[in-house]
Amino acid sequence: MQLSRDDLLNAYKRMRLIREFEDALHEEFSAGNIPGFVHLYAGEEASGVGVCMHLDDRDAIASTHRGHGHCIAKGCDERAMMSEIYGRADGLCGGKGGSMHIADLSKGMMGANGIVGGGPPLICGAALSAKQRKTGGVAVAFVGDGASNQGTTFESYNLAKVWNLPAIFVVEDNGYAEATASAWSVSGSQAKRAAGFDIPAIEVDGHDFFAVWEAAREAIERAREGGGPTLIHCRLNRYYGHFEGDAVTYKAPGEVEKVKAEKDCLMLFRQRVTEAGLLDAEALDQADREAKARIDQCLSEAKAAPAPTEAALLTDVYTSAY
Amino acid sequence: MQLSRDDLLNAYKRMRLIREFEDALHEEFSAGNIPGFVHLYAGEEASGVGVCMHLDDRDAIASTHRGHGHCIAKGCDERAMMSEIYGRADGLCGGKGGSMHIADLSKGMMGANGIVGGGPPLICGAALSAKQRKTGGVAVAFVGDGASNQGTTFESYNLAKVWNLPAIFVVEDNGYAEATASAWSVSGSQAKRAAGFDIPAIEVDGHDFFAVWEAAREAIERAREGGGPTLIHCRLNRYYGHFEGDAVTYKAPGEVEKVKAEKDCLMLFRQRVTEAGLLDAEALDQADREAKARIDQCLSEAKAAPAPTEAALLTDVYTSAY
Amino acid sequence: MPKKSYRQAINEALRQEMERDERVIIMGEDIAGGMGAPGEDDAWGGPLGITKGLMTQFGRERVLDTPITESGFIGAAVGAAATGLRPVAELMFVDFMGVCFDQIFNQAAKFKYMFGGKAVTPLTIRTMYGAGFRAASQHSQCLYPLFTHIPGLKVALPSNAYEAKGLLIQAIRDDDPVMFFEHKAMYDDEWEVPDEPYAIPFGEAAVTREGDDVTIVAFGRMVNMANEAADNLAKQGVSCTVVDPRTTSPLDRDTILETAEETGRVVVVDEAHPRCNMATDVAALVGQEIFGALKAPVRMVTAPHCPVPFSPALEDLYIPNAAKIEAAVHEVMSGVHARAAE
Amino acid sequence: MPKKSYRQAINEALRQEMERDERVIIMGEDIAGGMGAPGEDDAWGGPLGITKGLMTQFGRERVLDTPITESGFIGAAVGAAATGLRPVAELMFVDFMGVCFDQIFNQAAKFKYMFGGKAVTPLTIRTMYGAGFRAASQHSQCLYPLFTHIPGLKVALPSNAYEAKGLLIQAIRDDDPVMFFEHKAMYDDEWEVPDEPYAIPFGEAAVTREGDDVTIVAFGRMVNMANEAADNLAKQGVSCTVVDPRTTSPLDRDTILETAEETGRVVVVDEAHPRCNMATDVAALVGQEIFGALKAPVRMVTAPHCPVPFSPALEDLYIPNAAKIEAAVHEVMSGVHARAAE
Ligand SMILES: Cc1ncc(C[n+]2csc(CCOP(=O)(O)OP(=O)(O)O)c2C)c(N)n1
Ligand SMILES: Cc1ncc(C[n+]2csc(CCOP(=O)(O)OP(=O)(O)O)c2C)c(N)n1
Ligand SMILES: [Mg+2]
Ligand SMILES: [Mg+2]
Repeated sequence: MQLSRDDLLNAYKRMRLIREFEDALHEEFSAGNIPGFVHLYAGEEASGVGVCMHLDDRDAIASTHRGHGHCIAKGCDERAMMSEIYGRADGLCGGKGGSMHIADLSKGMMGANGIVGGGPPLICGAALSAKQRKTGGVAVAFVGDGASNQGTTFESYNLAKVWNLPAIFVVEDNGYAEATASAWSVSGSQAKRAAGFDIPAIEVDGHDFFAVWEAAREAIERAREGGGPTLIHCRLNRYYGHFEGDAVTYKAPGEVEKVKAEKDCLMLFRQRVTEAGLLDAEALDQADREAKARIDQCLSEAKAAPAPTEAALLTDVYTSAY
Repeated sequence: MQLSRDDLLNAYKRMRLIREFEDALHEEFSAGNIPGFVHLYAGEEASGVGVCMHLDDRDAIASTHRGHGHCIAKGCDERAMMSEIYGRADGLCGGKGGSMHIADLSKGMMGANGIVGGGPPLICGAALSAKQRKTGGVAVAFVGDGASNQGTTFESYNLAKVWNLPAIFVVEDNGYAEATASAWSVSGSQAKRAAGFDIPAIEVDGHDFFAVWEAAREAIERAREGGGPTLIHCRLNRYYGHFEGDAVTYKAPGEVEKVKAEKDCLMLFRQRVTEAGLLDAEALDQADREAKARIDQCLSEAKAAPAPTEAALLTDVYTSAY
Repeated sequence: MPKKSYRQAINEALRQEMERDERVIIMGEDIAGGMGAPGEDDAWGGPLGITKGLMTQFGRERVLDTPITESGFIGAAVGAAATGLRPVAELMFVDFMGVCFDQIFNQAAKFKYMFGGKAVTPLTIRTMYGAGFRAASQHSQCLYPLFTHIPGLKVALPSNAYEAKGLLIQAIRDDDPVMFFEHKAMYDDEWEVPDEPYAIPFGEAAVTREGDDVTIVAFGRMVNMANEAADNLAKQGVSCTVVDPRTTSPLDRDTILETAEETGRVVVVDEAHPRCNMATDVAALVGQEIFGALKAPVRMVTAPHCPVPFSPALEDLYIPNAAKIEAAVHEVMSGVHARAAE
Repeated sequence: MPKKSYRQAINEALRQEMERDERVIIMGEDIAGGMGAPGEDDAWGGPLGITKGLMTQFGRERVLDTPITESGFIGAAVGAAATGLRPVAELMFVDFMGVCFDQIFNQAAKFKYMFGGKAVTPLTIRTMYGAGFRAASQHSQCLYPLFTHIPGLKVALPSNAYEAKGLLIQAIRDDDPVMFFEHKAMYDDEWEVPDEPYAIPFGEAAVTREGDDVTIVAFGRMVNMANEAADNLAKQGVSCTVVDPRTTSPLDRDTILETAEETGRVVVVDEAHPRCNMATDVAALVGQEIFGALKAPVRMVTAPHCPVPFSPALEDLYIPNAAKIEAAVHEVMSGVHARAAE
């Protein structure tokens, strides 16, 4: 299968939009303008976008605490997301969720999740629902390396396998869970663990959009055809701290800088498509400018948006009479 | 390493005592003399005894809902166990625990457990304690095939590995979790799952005491020497229903009878030791008679023992002032 | 009207809702039984046979057996509910909630609020609770107070077969996550239950006895104990109103407060552990809202603060019963507690 | 006396107990940090730096980082406690209890009873609770009512740094499993805290204000709100007693009832969700035990029945505060609630 010029440009735009979104939030947090816990996805864009390019609204994803990138990749409105992170009334969740709970079920985005390992069981359900309702849909859980040790994740592997669900588990292994290295916390390996459940595993360089895209294509095709679950082990890096405010002293000096210089997913993508003559530099520069402008706009509108009022406090607890 | 004549006779006696204990309970339950949920270990004796022969009081085991065999194998007093199952005041737990919660921490028996998957985390703690206190002790969790799918079990594998604990996981795979076959519910295999965590696995025929004993020896030696966890996958059969009262319609007709005729652990043991001239039939027959007499005695004493009185209801909730 | 057991009523509710709406699926450990096994299919219908026969009628696609993996499959039910199905998951014993509570209280219960109202999670979790089965500490708890504490959840506690059917149908049709508690000691008891489907609305108490002297508010199986106590007391000349709230969340505050106001004396009966339970919940409510109408302190009849003992001798002492309720009613009638001067 | 933050007080308690007794170990996710990583060791000391420095002093053998595997390591702490150690495990946020509750409430809490008294489980679980941090629905809950409900557990809720140190030392020395709740909004606040180790016994309330008109019973961080309210009210001529029970289980019923009896008016303040919480627990207790002494209904000031909202605008409305407590006190003083005729 081949990516069209439009697909490529779209992929780049999404990745760039995520990067701008996260870079902006980093600035904003440092300036004290954003409250709460904020976990940034910068550096990992090729994973979310490479996977979600294959999905449409009938497909579901479950995200993690590091959810902004997955949201944008799955088509959530970045303007409403920004307001959500600022706790505004016009936020994607009315300001009630915040960074850790952004969701848009109409887009198949089942939510960022404050609970590590919360997502995998949920996507088993979404996959079951798609199978039962014969929508042809699949469901994807993004799983951190830390989350890959959580019992809920293993249970979901087994359930997806014995129920033969159209489920994909994307382990985004950025080398760390908070300040703990996956080299220590993850015994065995992601691929061996998948093998423990007779689930096929694909290992990819998560900085390489094309590698991720290709792995996801294979996994999602298999799932849509009734072939059951796949685990994709994506090695990548986060550029900022675990959460904003983290001094990141556990990493080696220069560790992140080296990745940025050598493996940045946007840089690799640009090299690849320009060298192959698939997109020209000008189109990419243009996308960069547009992304920046868009995020600036989102930011200023979100900042100007009003906070929710007291009336909102007790709504949305129940759907039917209470 | 070699088993002495005494060891062999002891092993046989323990297995036979368990069998008599369980057979008697089966009768008693059918006669309506025992209340509650009772899960019998008959058929699986070679596993509990083959493992626990290597253990002493500084070593801990965590059992399951099917705990009587593990208790006896670990040295719990069968007389007090019987009273416990009858809910008597002189029961091993004063009648407060019953079949599903028999324990004797002074013997390193950390309890039968009503929660499937409850034991593996506990033995990580016991193993940690042994390691920390440098007792040379190890800790063993018995895990059903059904329990092997529980998230707590996987978490324990990983924890035991990354903490390098003297922990052994004995998966007693009797082919069924309640009415569900492990052929369906356990994707992959126990050995592959262990490999997922870089934990060595040993597969044994759980009807064969000598195979279990040898596997346990290897695993426990490794653990005592600081070599970390091992998984032992024991294939065996339970002779009675999941719990007493289960009609066992999910098994094939004649399935259990065939096992009894061909692979009964007591029968295999007897064949092996008599053929090899290690023990004579008379000694074994004598052991059989003693076991039967002992259980008869336990039964009649337990039945005659008084129930706990109201004064016991509110004791043992807390250790210190409340 | 035909008599049916609590077990039959639940089975019938599931069957009728599955017939009505194909989005309704059920799942749980051995909810049918026999998966992968050489013998009989539909071998169990759950450990106590509640769901027996449903697999034969609806097939394995809608009656899903699961591995022992409560976080996994309860979470899957949550995810399925958020994406177009109406799952009824069985958490065999509520005592097992400790391995899967997150998916219930942090996920299902909070989706709607966290997502700004844009989620609908029509999930029902059926679960067994209660003492009396000689099932010991880890298979006999009530624990509905823990779920009642959580905003976003609804909690139903049917006290008889009629309610079991009607509340379960309501739970399945309800667009919010519902915890449905079945008392294991009632499965064989029979009541009159209509054949046709009917839904009992949540948050509407039943008044099972009417009287002038004391209002007894009781939950789940305890409603039957309260009725028994009320009948005994009537013979002794003490006339009681018995209120069965049917759901603890939502709670029918109005009926509780109105009946309490009429009698001025209240006893609350709850099989759960005594701290932060439904007895304290109702007693505090009554004390706060109709203090002026109270003629005596609100008394609570509950299990004691200890795990459920195995020994039948102890378990029988543990569980609240009609005699204890009667004693409490006599106490609130005796007026031993003087009132402070204004 | 030296001033120390809540954070420092906790760190000091851990350090002193680890110095005193080598069976005390601590474990948790990034409780030191840096495992397997190329950079700094002891990189975190927990997400908010509470355990910083302990690894350097006691080494990785006694300060154990864990994978993200709460059932696994909380269960390991339970197992270690039952076999000779005195572990202090950190459940980072109490909101995560849903993935590991079983090991706490079915295992640790019940061992002693189920095993007929022959188990000792000296386990402490430290955990963060409470709103105000803009941490949203899954990182802001209180949930101590759930633990208070469970027989076999003890539950400590220090309201200041002095109590934090003394109650944590007691928890570690205590032979029963203890849930130790740290309010995340207090870590930077300072109080006078002695340098030497001291234990505050469980079940003994502190009376932080004495007055004649109203008794305010408040829990955890809310004690400070209650003190603030009492000080404001004093200026308005209303004199309040403030009771800080310090532990919810055991609960110092005597001090609550005695002070309530003296004033005849009670307000209970609880940051937790309103159903089956500590406010209902205490209100029901007071209503049952000293009804005769009450001059007004017991009022409850709690969070509303909804998840904790993220938006600061909403979260500020969500949390009980001094103004709401003052309003409740004025209400119980106003005597609007008529009393029924005897
Ligand atoms: C059940 C649970 N345990 C712990 C946490 C605290 N926590 C939040 S993120 C995180 C690390 C997650 O690491 P990983 O899965 O690798 O994702 P990453 O942050 O690297 O994207 C932890 C421990 C949590 N939110 N939920
Ligand atoms: C957490 C939990 N889930 C479900 C149960 C109900 N249950 C008790 S035993 C059992 C089957 C266990 O199967 P397995 O682990 O294979 O052990 P076996 O009974 O075969 O010895 C189940 C589902 C339970 N006790 N705890
Ligand atoms: Mg990570
Ligand atoms: Mg089995």
